Amino acid sequence: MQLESMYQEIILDHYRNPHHKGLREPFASQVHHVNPTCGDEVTMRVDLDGDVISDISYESQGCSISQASASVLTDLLIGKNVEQARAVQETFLQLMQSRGEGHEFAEEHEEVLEDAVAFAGVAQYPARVKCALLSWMAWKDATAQALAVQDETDKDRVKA
Amino acid sequence: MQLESMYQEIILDHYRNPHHKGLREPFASQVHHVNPTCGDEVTMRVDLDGDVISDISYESQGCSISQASASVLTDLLIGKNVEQARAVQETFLQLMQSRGEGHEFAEEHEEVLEDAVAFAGVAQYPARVKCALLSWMAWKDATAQALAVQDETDKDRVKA
Amino acid sequence: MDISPQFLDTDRIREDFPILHRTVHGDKKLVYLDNAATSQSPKQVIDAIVEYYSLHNANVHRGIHVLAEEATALYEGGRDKVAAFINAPREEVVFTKNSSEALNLVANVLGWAGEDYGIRPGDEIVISEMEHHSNIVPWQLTAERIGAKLRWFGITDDGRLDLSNLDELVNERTKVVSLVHVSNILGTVNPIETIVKRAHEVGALVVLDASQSAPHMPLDVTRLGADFVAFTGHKMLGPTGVGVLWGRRDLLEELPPFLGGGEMIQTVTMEKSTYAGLPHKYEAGTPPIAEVVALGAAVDYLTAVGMDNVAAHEHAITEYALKRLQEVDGLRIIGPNTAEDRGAAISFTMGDIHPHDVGQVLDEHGIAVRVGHHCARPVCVRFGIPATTRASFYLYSTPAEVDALVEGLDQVKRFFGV
Amino acid sequence: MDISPQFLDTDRIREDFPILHRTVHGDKKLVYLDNAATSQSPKQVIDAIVEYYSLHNANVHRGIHVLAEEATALYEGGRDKVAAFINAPREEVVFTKNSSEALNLVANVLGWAGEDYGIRPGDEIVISEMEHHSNIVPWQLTAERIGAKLRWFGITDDGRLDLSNLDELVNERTKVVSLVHVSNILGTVNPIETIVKRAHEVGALVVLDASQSAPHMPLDVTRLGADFVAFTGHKMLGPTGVGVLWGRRDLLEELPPFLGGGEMIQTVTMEKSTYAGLPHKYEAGTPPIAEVVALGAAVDYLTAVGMDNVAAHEHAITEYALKRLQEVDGLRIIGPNTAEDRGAAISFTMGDIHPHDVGQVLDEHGIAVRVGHHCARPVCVRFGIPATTRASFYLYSTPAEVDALVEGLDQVKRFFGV
Ligand SMILES: Cc1ncc(COP(=O)(O)O)c(C=O)c1O
Ligand SMILES: Cc1ncc(COP(=O)(O)O)c(C=O)c1O
Repeated sequence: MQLESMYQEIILDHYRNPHHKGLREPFASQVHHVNPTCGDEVTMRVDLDGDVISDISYESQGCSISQASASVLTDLLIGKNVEQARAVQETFLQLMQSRGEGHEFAEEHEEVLEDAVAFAGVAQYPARVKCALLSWMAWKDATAQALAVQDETDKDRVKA
Repeated sequence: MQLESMYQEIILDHYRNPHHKGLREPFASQVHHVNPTCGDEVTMRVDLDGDVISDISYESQGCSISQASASVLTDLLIGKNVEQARAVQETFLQLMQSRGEGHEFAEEHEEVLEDAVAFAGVAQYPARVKCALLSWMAWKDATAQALAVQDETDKDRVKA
Repeated sequence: MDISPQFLDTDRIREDFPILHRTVHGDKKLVYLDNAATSQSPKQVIDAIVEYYSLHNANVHRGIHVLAEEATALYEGGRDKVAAFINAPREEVVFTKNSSEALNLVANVLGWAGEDYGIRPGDEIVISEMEHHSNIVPWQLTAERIGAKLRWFGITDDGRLDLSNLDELVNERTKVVSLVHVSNILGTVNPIETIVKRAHEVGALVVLDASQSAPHMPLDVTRLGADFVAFTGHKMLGPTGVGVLWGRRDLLEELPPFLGGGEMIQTVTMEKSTYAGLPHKYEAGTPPIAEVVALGAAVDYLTAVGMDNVAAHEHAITEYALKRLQEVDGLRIIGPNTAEDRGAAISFTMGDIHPHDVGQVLDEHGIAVRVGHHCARPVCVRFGIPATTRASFYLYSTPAEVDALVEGLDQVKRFFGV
Repeated sequence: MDISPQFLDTDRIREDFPILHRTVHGDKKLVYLDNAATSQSPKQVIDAIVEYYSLHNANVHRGIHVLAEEATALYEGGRDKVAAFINAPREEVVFTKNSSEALNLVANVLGWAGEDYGIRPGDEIVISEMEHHSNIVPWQLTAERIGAKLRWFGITDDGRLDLSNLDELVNERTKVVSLVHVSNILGTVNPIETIVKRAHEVGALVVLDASQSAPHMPLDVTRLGADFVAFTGHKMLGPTGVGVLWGRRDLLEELPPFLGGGEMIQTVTMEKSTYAGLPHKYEAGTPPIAEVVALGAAVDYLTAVGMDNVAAHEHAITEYALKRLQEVDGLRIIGPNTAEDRGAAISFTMGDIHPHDVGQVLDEHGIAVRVGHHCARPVCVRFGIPATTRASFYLYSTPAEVDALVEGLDQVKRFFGV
């Protein structure tokens, strides 16, 4: 049955028991993203320690795919430096855009994607790709903002 | 050939040698009507002597059907009283709206329509019906205006 | 179950709809319950399109050759059919591209109008919380441009229009009340008479969004008493690309034009133009010719079945569906839970299972429902839910499809382990 | 006559067009020379419509069921095809109902826009005397509403744009220049590069009405340099009910929305809405889904033939037609009388015989031409004529059809005894 290819056990697990959920302090930036076609929403906070992502916390409302995707994201990105994390994000984006070739792509990039390989099946459902990407887009945005804040602070420090 | 049913000899004659053409004085009212779909135009003057239509003069630009129709109109209506003229106008309008039944209708109303029976064939061409009706609509409008002017003048006379 | 006499002969009707015979996800029979989003077209409508392009296609109104005459007769014939369908004179029937354009047209020309009808700074526009976005955003835009105030009716807990503050809400400052006739998300049929009465009492115009009523019940614009009525072809067995605005003749005559261009003019000079008579004044450019011809065929189809029969069929289906759905554990109807004054769109939530997940599992079983906020996000906010799952029925829907939906929902629960 | 190598294989092409095989007035072969009004559709386009409604019809973007996914993919696939056809990124391709709506859209949003692009009282809008009414009236309406000034290029005696006062006409007060690419009445191809250069020099935007160019020549919006380009589906083998507005991304992003409603929003609250990204921001309500799918099929057809080949074919036909027509006694070409920088629409007068009468007799012989002012009344005024007869050609037109036209004109003269 095709459904199982989208709703892998890993996804359902993350959906039922989401990791790192809830909004936490401290944080360098906070964003709110919405999926206009279905109304899914996520509020996401990112905290940095130098260029290391020290925390990602979130509140979200949405389907199993978007919930599980946020949970997997935190597992994958917390503790990585920004460059590594962006590489993961980029790979996940490619996975979501791979359409029919999701499973091959996921297999190839299993080392980078870890639990996120479970989303390979979602790539075949264009309407659900946006669900899976919602938190990843929010993370990208939040991280860019956090870096911008850091830049400002650094400049201030240099000036002072 | 169908064409001949539209372009009766009578129509072509009136087109080549239009009657009562040119703008004349005196006149009680003047109107300008346009056929927006094709750009045909007519300027028409009506003069009244009591309730008798003493003159109809016009300048016009348009196809053979609209030109001939104006010419036939003047032949038919000049000298009639307003009530009679309106009956002719009404009959001509019905002829134009008779679609497939133009010839039967024309035959029935030959006494009223006189030369205008020649337009029976035009009724089968919806796009040309407007051409045939242009001057008749202008006449109706001009006559209504001429009567209104007369009314005003009468009132003034009564008042004076 | 026993078949009530009010049901239509769906076996025969369904034969006319090619798409209802396709299968999805391999060999699953399609159970199409997304009719509030768009309806399917019978072969009579599809054939009308094919015939138009294969035999009669030409631009309308301006030509004297055979094709132009035929195309014009077909196009204006479509207008006659639609006019008869809503009991209006043909001059009052304006073709737009969809309901949304029709509603925007009214919102714009009322913004531009002179003394009598024009919306002025400080004037009030009244809508409701259950409007489709297409009847919210145009008024927000107009209100913002002009500095008018947008106000709205609330919704009661059982999904009805809250009329408790009618007399305060619709007052002497109100210029226009724009209201949905039947809600696409709640299914509610609104009490138009009451609204029209109050609005006209205070001299306000009434715009009716009939997108979800024109397809499903007899609609007599003359009796309704509203000033404008908007609906859309693709929800009434017709094609995409065509909508209808009906407006009272005196209003359409007095109000300024909307879009400018070919067809809508009387005379153009570089300095100034005058505008064509009704209905052409509001139809700029080449109209949706084939679409109007096809909409005419759709109207013929509906008329042949009989709009009373369509309404009765849908009422019966809705009654049955509401009963069956309320037997499903954890299911909550969003909207009236009886079939009285109710259309055939039924929204619901399923415990904690997100509508996306509900819809996905149903789809896997061939059941097409819509999930999300259905372009009526304020309703979801009002009920404190992110989205709903919506099943919506039409003249070809069957009780067996309701059963399939209920069975599908069981599968959903099983799948997510609830 | 001998067939020049640049002619297309019209025998093969015509097989694809069902309507070209019908007869009129009994057994007269249809000679369709009214392509500037609307073009005919090949069976590939008609089949795309049938297939859409018979197998895939659903509302787009918001659904997760199979039909919704298929319909969305088909609709957005149509956008990809159109984008490739004009060498634009897909986000810059907005679907409207026709060219007229596209032009009105631009005229309205520039009227509503803020600082950077907004038209203000006293600003100047420049069009030309050879515009179609659809590129005159929208600007008149905007100019009047705002108190801006409408100015225009004249036409030379041989039907070219009069550029002698370009630098005075397009000046620092000019906010926008909106110009027809190829005139639908004169056939003139305008020197866009020159206009764009001057307009951008003074900071004015350029809107191009490409209704008569997109169907007939390769159109690369990136190279053209204009800021907006409008065209319409029904003139390029596609269906009625769909038009295209291409716009520069930064402009479309910055300018306010046009129509409000479903599809064009990001989030709606009763108080305030935010708008969707491009291109959806400008597509309110259910889009012309089947029409876009069919337009995609039309674009595929044109691309398979090759737009260079279409242009070469039409150039050859135009050359031949101009030569043959000028042999007709009393015939006067209104517009350029050579095929250089010229499209395949040829207007003419025939001595004192009114175009209506010319057209009627031609129709009797199966020859469909257009007569009237062709929605470009100022051109007729400019040339002191009431109307013209216009023959317009397309990729399926043949030299034999030109010959039929010329023979038909002889019949016209005979009939009216000239
Ligand atoms: C040059 C030109 N501009 C605009 C239009 C308007 O196109 P539409 O009627 O499809 O809006 C036309 C065709 O009628 C045209 O030829
Ligand atoms: C109640 C209501 N109003 C307006 C609309 C908008 O119709 P369209 O998308 O055809 O413009 C819809 C359908 O989407 C609707 O259900």
